[in-house]
Amino acid sequence: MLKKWVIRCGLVVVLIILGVFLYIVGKEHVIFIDNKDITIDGVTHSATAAYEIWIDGKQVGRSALAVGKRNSASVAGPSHVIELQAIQDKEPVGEKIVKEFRISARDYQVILNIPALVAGSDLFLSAAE
Amino acid sequence: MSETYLLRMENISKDFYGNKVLENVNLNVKPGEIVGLVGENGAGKSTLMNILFGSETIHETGGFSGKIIFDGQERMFTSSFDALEAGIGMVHQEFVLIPGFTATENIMLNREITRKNLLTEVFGERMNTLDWPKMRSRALQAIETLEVNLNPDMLVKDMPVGHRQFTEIAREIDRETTKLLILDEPTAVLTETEAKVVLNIIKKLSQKGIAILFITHRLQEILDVCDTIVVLRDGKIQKILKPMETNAQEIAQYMVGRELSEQKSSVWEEREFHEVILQVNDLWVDMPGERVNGVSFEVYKGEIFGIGGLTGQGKLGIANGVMGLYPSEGQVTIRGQALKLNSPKDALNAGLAFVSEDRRGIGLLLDQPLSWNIAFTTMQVKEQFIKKLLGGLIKWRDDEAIAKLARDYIKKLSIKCVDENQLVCELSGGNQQKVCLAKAFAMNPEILFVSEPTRGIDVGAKKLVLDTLRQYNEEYGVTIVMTSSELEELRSICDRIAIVNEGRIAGILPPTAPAADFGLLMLGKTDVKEGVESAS
Amino acid sequence: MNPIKKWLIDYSVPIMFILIIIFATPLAGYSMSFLANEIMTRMSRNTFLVLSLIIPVIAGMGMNFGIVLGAMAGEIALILITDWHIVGVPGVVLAMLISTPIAIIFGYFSGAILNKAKGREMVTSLMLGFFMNGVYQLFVLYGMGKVVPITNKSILLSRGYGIRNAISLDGIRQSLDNVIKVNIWGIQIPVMTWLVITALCLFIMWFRKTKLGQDMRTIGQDMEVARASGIDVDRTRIISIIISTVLASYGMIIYLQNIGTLNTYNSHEQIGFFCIAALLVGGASVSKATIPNAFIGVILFHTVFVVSPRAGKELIGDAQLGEYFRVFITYGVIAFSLALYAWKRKVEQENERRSALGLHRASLQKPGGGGINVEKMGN
Amino acid sequence: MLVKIQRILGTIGLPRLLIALFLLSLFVIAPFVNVRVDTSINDLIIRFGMNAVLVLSLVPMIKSGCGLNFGLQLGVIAGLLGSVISLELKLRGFVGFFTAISISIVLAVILGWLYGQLLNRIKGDEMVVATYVGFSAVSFMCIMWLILPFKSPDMIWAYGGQGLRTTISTEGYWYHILDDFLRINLGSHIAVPTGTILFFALLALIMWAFFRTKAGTAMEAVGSNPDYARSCGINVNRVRTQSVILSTVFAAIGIIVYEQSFGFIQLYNAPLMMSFPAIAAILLGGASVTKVKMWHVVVGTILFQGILTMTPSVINNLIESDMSETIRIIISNGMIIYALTRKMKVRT
Repeated sequence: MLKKWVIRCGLVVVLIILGVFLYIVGKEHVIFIDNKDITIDGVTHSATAAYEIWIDGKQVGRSALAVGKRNSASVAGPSHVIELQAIQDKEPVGEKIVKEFRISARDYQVILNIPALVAGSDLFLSAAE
Repeated sequence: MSETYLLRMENISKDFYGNKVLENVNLNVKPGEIVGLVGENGAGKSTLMNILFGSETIHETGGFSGKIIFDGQERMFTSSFDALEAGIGMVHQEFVLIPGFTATENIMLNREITRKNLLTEVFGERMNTLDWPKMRSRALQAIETLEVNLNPDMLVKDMPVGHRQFTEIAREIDRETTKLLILDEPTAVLTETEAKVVLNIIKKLSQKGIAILFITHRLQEILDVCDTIVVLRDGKIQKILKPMETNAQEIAQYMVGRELSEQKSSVWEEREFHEVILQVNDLWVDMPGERVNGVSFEVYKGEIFGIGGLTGQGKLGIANGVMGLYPSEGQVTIRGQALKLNSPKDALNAGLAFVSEDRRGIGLLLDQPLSWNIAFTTMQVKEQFIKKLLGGLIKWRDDEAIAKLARDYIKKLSIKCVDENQLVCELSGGNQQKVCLAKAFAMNPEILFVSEPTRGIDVGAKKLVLDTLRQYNEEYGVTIVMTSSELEELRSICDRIAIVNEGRIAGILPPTAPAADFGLLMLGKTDVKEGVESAS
Repeated sequence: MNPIKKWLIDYSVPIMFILIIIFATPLAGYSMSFLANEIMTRMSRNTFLVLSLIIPVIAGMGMNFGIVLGAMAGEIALILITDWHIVGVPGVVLAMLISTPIAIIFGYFSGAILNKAKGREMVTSLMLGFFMNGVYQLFVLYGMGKVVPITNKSILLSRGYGIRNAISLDGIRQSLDNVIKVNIWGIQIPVMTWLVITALCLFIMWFRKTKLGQDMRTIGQDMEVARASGIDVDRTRIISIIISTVLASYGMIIYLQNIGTLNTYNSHEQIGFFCIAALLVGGASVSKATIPNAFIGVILFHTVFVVSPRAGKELIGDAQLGEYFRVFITYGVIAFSLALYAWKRKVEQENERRSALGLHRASLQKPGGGGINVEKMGN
Repeated sequence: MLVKIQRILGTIGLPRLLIALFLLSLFVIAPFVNVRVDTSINDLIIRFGMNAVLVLSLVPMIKSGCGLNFGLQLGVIAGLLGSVISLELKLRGFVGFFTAISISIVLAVILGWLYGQLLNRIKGDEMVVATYVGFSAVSFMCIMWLILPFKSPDMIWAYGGQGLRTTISTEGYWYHILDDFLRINLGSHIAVPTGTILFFALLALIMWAFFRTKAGTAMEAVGSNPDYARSCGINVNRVRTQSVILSTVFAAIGIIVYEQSFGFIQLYNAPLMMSFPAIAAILLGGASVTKVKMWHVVVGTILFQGILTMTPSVINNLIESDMSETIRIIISNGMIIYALTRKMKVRT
C-alpha cells in the first residue's frame, strides 16, 4: 500500500518536473537585437560597425544590421548561440564572434545589445519592459 | 461432535416486518453430505439459503436470529462475498452468466488470473493483464472435475441450456476454497439427460468432500441422490428423513401438511354443475418464468375452479394467456364461441375479467386516483361512464358517474381510504387488492380470473378477499377461475382444483382429496390414482 | 432473417456512404492526389478523437457525447500555453500534461452524472455537453483575465478579460505533424502524429486485455451479473468515462495543432457529432466499436465531407447545398444508426424469446412427455 | 417545522425554487440599475405569448410516456412549411394565418404519424433518437429551402440567388395578427397582446378537454402504466402515435403563433435548437420526464421567459457585460440534466 502511494506521488512529482522542463524548453522568447549605444554601470559602449547576425545558426534579417538599428528573432528554450560578423562595405571584417547565452524562462522579450557583447560585458542581455 | 459437521445452523429465525418466515430452524451438514431441501413455495427454503449466503436483502430487512457455525467457526455473513470467501458457493435458479463471454471467461468471472505489468504499480491491480492460457487451463481443470464435455472457448449464448448450467457449477467449484455448494433448482430448466448429468456431478462433488445443499421440486431426484432429506413447511423443519426409509408419498405428505379434517369446516357442500362455459384446449403460453406447455381443461358455469402448483411451473401463465397478456397458441372457447387469443380487448369483450397476480405492475395505475383505477377498464371497453357530446363525436369522461361507482365499491368492499380521489399507491396491499377486485367487478364479467388474490396481504384482509370472491360467486353466479400458490386457500373455496406441473396439468382433484395427493401432483407424480380426473 | 439481409442491415450505413462516394467523387472532379492528401490530413487530425470514443462503448455506455468535455479541457490547456508562449512540440506535450487533470475532473463529473442516468446515458451526455458549454463560456469568457491571470494581451478581448473568439496557435501549429514528415507518391504523411495514433491503438488493444478492460466488457454485457460477481460497477463506469475524456482532450490538442487556429467558443461544439458520426459510419454500433471501425469511418465520412460541397455545386450550382448536405448526413447518420440499433435490439430480444420457446417445445417432443400432442403445435 | 419545509422543498424541487428566487431578485434589483419593471413585464407577456404554445405542445407526449419531445423540430418544420406556402399564395390577414395553420396541421399529422411509427419501434430510447431525428430533419430542410420552387419575391433572395431567405418578414401578411387583436394598452409601457394570449388559452382549453375524453384518459393510462393499459384492451402503440401526432400538430401551430408575434419566419438552422428551451421551460414549471400538469406549462413559460427577459437587462447593467446567453445555456441545459438524472421507473 505504502509502496503504491510512494510510486504514485513519485509519478506526480516526475510529471510536474516534466511540465517545468517543457515550460523552460518550449518557452518562446523574442530577442530584440540592438546595434545601439548603451551605457552599463557608467561605461558607454558605442556601436561602430554593422553586423551580420546568426542565432542558433539561422541568419537574422536579410542583410547586416546597421548602426543604430534594431532587429528581432523568435527562439524557443533557454540557451542559444549568437554569431556576429562585422561588415564593412559589404565585406566581412575580422573574426566571427560566437557567444552562448541563456534566457530566463520568466522573460518573454529580451534585448541583446551588440556593442556590449562585442565589448565583452556580461550584461549585454536585459529584459524588455 | 460439533467438529464433524461442516455447517451447523442453530435456531435460525427470521421475520419480514412481523411476518414470521423461519422459526427455530436447525440444520446440520457434514462434509461431503448431500442434503435435499424440499418444501412448498413460501416454506422458507430460499430465505434460509439467503441467510446462509449472506444476501443483502436479509440485512436490509432487519437481519435474523440464531447462529451459523461454518467450518468450526461462528460466522455471520453480511454479503455474499463474505460467504464466497468462507467457502460457500451458490448456483442460482436464474443463470448468472454473461451470454457474450466464453465458458472460460464466465468461469473465471472477476477471479481472472492476471500478470503484473508496469502500470500496475501506478494504477493498481486492475491494470494487470489477463493471463489467457492460465485462465483457460484453470477453466478446463474445473470442467474436468465435473467430467462433462464442455468447450471452454464456446460462447455461453451459443450453448444449450444444460451446458450453461455446467458452466455455472464449474464456476463455483473452481474456487479452491469451496466446501459447501448450494444448488437452487439446478435441474428445473434441463432436459432429463442433462438433469442426470447434473445429478452425477453432484454425487462426484460429494465424493470429493464438498457438501451439497440441494433444492429441487423433483422428488425422484431427491430420493436418488440425497443422503438426508429436510422437509420445510411454514418456516419450520417438519421432518428430517433418510431416502432409504421413505418414499415420495411420505415426503409430499409432510410437505403439504395438515390433513383435511383440520380445516374442512370452512369448505362448503359439494355443488353440481353441468353447463361448460369455458373450454381450454391445448393452450401454450410464452410467459417468462411461468411457461404453459399445452394445457386442456373445462370450467363449468357457476363454479369456482382452482389452479394450483409450485412457482415457476406455469400455473400463472394460464390466466395470463387466456387474457391475451402473453403470446399464446391453442384454442379457447367461451360458451361455444372461439376466443381470439393474444388480444386483451377480445377477451374483455367476451365477458372475461382478470385480477392480475402482478398487482403493481399490471393491475393498477399506481399514480392515479382510486376512482380511475376502478372505472378505467369498463370505461374503455364498455364505454360506460361516458357522456356523448355532439352526437357521439366527443366521448366526454363522466367524472361524476366514476366517482359514484368508486364510492359504491369503497363501501361494498370496505376499502380503507380517504376518499375516491386518493392515489392508489398510498393504499395498503390489501386495499389495493380490493381495488383490483372492484375493477374486475365493475366489468360485470361472466368469468372472472383471479391470480394470487391474497399474495402479500395480511391475514385479516386475506379472509375478506376470499369471502368477497365467494359471495360474488354465490350472488351473481359468476364463474371464477382462481390461481393461487396457497393450496389451503384453494381448498377452502374451490369446487375443483387443477394442479399444474412443468407447464402441464398434472391432475384435477376435488378439494376433499387428501393433501398428499395434491403434494404428489405438484411434484410431478402424475400417477396419483385416487380421485384424479383425466389429466389431458 | 437470412445472413445476406442481416449483413446488409448491419452495414447499411457504411454501404450507403460508399455509394455516396462512388456517386459524388466523379461529380466533384478532384484529382486523386488532392483527395488523397486531403484525406490523409483529415485522418491524422481526427482519428485520435474518434478512437477516444471506443472505451465507453466497451463499458456499455454507448456513444460518449461527453467527449466535448474533453475537448474543452484540451482547449483550456491550449489557451494557457498560448498565454505562456510555449511553442513547438514541448508546447503540445505541455498542453496535454495540463489538460490531463482538467479532463480527469470533467470525466469524473460526467461519469458520476451518467451513473445517475443509467439507460439514458446518450441523451444525458449530449445534454451534458451543451450544459458544460455554458460553464466553459462562463470560465473562459468571464473568468479568464479576471480569476485566472492572462498576461498575453493578444488573446484577450479588448475589454481586458475574456478570451477572443479566435486564437492563433501559430506557436504549435502542426509542430507535431512536422517532426517527421514523409512524402510518398505526393502524399504528405505526418509520421509523428501517426505514431501517436498507433500508440493509442496499441493502448486500446492492450487495455482490452487488462483486468479493468475485462471488467468493463462484463459491465457492458450485463451490469447486474457484473455487480453480482463483485465488480464495482459505478466506479468502473466512471473510470471508462474519465479515460475517454482524457483521450478526447489529447485528441482535441492534436486536432487543433493541425488546424492552427482555436475558435474559442465553437471548436468543441461540433466535435462530438462529427466523431460519433464518423465512428458509426465505420460500422460501429452503440454496443460494439473497434479500431477498424474508427479508421474506416474516418476515411468514409471525411471523403464525403471533402467531396460534397463541390459535388453540390456541380449538381445544382450551389456550394451551399453541399454544406447543408454534409451537416444533414452527420445528424442523419447518428439518428439512423441509433434508431436502427434500438429497433434491432428489440427485434432480437423478441426472436430470442421465440426461439427459446421453440427449443423448449422441441425438448418436450420426446416420448413420455406427458401425453401431450406436440406435433400439431408446429411453429 | 423543518420536516414541513423539507416536504415543500421536495415538491417544488430545489432548482425550481432557486430559479424562482433568482428571477424574483432580478425584479427587485431592476429599479436600482435603471431597468424599468413595467417594460420588463411587457416583454415577459409578449414572450410568454410567443412561446407558450410550443411549450404546451410537449404535454401529450409526456402524458403518454414518450418522454420529452426532443424532436419538436418536426412540428416546427410543418409549421414553417405551412407559413411559407401561405405566403406564397399571397394570403393576408386572418385568411393567411389560418391557411398557414391548416396546411401545417395536415403536414404535422403526416410527419407526426411517421415520427410516431419510429418512436414505437425504439421504445426506451425515444429521447436520444428523437434529438437526432430533429437535428437531421432541420438540416434536411436546409437543403429543401434551397431547392423548393418558391417564387414569391418577398421570400427568395433579392439578388436572384436560389432558394428562400434565411428570415422572411411576415409584415404585410399576418404580422401581429393575434398580438394586435383586442390589444389592451396599459399605460405607455405595457401593451397586452390579448389575441395571442386568448389563442393560447383556447389551445390549452382544447388540450385540457382532450384529456377529459375517453381517448385522453387512455393516453394518460398508457403513460402511467403501459402494461395496465394493454391489459385493459388498449392498443398502446396506437395511443402513443396519437400523442406524437398531437404534439407535432401543436408544435406546428406554436411556431406560427411565434412567427406572427416575432414578425419573421426563420428558416435554415434557426429551428435547430428549438426543442431545448421549450423542454427546459416545462421542466422548470414542475413537469418531469413522465409527469406533467397543465399549469406546469404556464408557470414554466413565465419562469423561463422571465429569466430570458430579465438577465440581459439587469445583469448587463449590473456587471456591464452580456452574460445572458451563458446563463440561458446553463439554466436550460442544467434543468434538462436535472430532470434526466431523477430516479424514475424504467419500462421497456
